[in-house]
Amino acid sequence: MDAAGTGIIDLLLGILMVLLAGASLLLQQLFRSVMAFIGLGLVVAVAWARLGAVDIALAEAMIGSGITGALLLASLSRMARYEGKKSVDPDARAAGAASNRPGNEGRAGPKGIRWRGVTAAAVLVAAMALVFENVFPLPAPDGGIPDLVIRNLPASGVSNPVTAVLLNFRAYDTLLEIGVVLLAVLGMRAVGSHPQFDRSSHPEVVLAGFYRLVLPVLILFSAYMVWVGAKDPGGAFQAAALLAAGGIIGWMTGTNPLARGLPDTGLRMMVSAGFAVFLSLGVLFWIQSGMFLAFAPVTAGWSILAIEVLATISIALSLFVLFLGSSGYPPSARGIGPVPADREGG
Amino acid sequence: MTAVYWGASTVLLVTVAVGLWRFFSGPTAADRLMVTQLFGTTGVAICLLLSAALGNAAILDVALALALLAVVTTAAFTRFYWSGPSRPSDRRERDD
Amino acid sequence: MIDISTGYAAMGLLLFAMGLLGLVLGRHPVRKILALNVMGTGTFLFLVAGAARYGLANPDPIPHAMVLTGIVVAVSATALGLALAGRIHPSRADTDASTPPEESGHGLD
Amino acid sequence: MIDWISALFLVFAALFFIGGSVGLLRFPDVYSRLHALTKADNIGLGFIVLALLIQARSWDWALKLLLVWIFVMAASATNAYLIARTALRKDIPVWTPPEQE
Repeated sequence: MDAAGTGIIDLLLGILMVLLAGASLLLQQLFRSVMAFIGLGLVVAVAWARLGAVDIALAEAMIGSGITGALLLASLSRMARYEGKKSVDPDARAAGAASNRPGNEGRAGPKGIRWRGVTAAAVLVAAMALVFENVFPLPAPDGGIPDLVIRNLPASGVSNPVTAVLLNFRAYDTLLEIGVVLLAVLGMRAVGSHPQFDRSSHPEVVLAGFYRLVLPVLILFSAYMVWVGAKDPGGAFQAAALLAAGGIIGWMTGTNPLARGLPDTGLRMMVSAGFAVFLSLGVLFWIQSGMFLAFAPVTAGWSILAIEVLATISIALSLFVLFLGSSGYPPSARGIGPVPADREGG
Repeated sequence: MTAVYWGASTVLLVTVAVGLWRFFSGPTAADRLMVTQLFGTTGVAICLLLSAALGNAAILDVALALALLAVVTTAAFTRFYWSGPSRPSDRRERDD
Repeated sequence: MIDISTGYAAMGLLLFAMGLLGLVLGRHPVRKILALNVMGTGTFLFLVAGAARYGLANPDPIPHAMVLTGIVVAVSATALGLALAGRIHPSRADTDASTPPEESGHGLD
Repeated sequence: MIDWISALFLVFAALFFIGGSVGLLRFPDVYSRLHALTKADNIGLGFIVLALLIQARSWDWALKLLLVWIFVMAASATNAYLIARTALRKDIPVWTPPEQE
C-alpha cells in the first residue's frame, strides 16, 4: 500500500460514502436517511484517519457518534410524534396536510420536482464544469504554508501544528467559531422550546449502569484531550464533544445530576465563559503588543491552555443545551434538563 | 506486517459493505440500527489497524472515542424513536 | 493509480454536488438539514484532500484547523436548524388544508 | 514468529467479522442477528486487539488497546440489551423453526 496513491481501501471508502450519502438523500423514509447519515459519519471518520487528519477524525468520531445521531433521532421522533398526533389534535385543523406518514415526506409533485430538478441539475453541471476547469488537477504544493507553520511553531506555545493554527496563528477563526456556537445557543433560547416529550415509563437501569462505568473515563479522556492537544491530536473541541456526549448519555438514563436543573445564571456564565476569556485575552495582548490576539511567545502556552479549558466547558455545555433545545426541552429559566427521573417500575 | 494490517482493514471494509444489504432490506428499524452498530465496531477495528499500520498512536484515541460513544445512538433510538406503545408498522416492512 | 488527494477531492466534489441536489429537491426540513450536512462533509473532504498534497505524514495544518471549526459549527447549526424545523413543522398544519402540500408554495417544505 | 501469531489472530478476527456480517444477512429475526453482531464486536475485535497487543510498541499503547476492547464489550452488551428489550416490547416476532412434517 503506497501512501501517495489510492488503493482498494480508498475505493471501498469512496463506494461506502457515495452509497450512504445517496441513501441519506434519496430514501423516502427519513428514519432510514438519518441512519444512513450516521453511518456516513462513521465511514468519514475512518477516512480522516486514513488521510492523516487525526484531529479531525477525533472530532468526527466524537461529534458524529456522540451528538449528531442522538440529535437527529430525538428531533425526528418529536416531529413524527407531532405529525402522528396532528389528526386527533383539535387545535390542528388541517388533517389534509397530515397525509404524509409520520416522520416521512410525501412524494414531491411531478411539476415541482421537474422544475427544481432541471434548475438544480443545470446549476450543478455548470458548477462542476467550473471546478474541473479551474481546480483540477490540484496545483502542485509549494511547501510554503506548512513550512511557515513549522518554522513559527516554537513561538506558538504548543507543538501540535493544528492547535497552533487554531489557537494562535489563526486564533480569530476559533474566536469567531466559539462565537457562532454561542449565537446558536442564543438562537436556541429563542426557538428551542417544545416541551412535550413522552418520557418512556421504563427506567433505564442497564444504561445507567453503563453510564456509571463510562462517565469517569469520559471525563478523564476529555481532560487528556485538552492536555495532549498541545503536542498531539486533541484539543478543546474534542474534549467538549466527549463531555457533551457524556451529558447526553446521562440525560437519557434520567439520572444525570445536570438534569435536576442548573441555575440559569450559572448556565449563562458557563456557556459564555470561553468566548469572554478568549476575547479578553485577545484584547489584553492588543493593549500590550498592539496586535489583536497576538500572544506573546513566553505566555502563549499558558494563555492557550487557559482558553482551551474554558472553551471546553463552554462548548460542552453549549452542545448539551443545543441537544436539549432541539430534542424537546427548552433551556429555560427552570434550569436545563427534564423533571426528575421516572421512578415507576422500580 | 504493515501489508497484513492493510489487508485486514480491506477485508473488514468489505464485510461492512456486504452488511449494508441488511440496511436496505430491513425489515425493522432495529435491523437498520444494527447495521450502523456494525459500522461502529468495524470502524473501531479499522482504526486500531490503521494506527498500527501508520505507526500513529493518536488514531487509537479515535478508536477509543468510537468505543466509548457507541451506546449513544442506540440509547437515543430506544429512548426516543422506538419509545411508546407497539404499533403495527413496527413489525411490518415499513419502519416509520 | 490516482493520486490520493485528487481522488478524495473528487469524492468531496461529488458529495457536495449530491448534497446540493438534495438540498434543492428535498421537501422535508430534516431532509434539507441532512443535505446541508452532506454538502459540508464534501467540503471538508475537499479541504483535507488539499492538505494531503503535502504528504500524509505532515499535511498542511491550516485546512485541518478550518475543518475542525467547521465540524463544530455544523453540529451547532444542525441543532438550531432542527429546532427551527420543529417550530416550522407544526405551523404547516395551519396552512390551507384544501391545497395539497406540493402546490401550496409556502416555501417552508 | 510474533508476526505469524499476529497474522493468525488477524485471520481469526476477519473470520469472526465475516461471520458477523453473514449472520446479519442470513439470520431470520432481530434477536439472532443481534447475536451475530455482538459476536463480531466481542470476539472479532478481541482477536484484533490480541494481534496488536503482542506487537505493542509501548505500555500506553497496550493499555489503550485493552481499554478499547473493554469498552467495546461493555457498549455492545448494553446495546444488545437495549435493542432486544425494545424489540420484545414492540412485539417483534421471535423466529420459531418450521414444523417438521
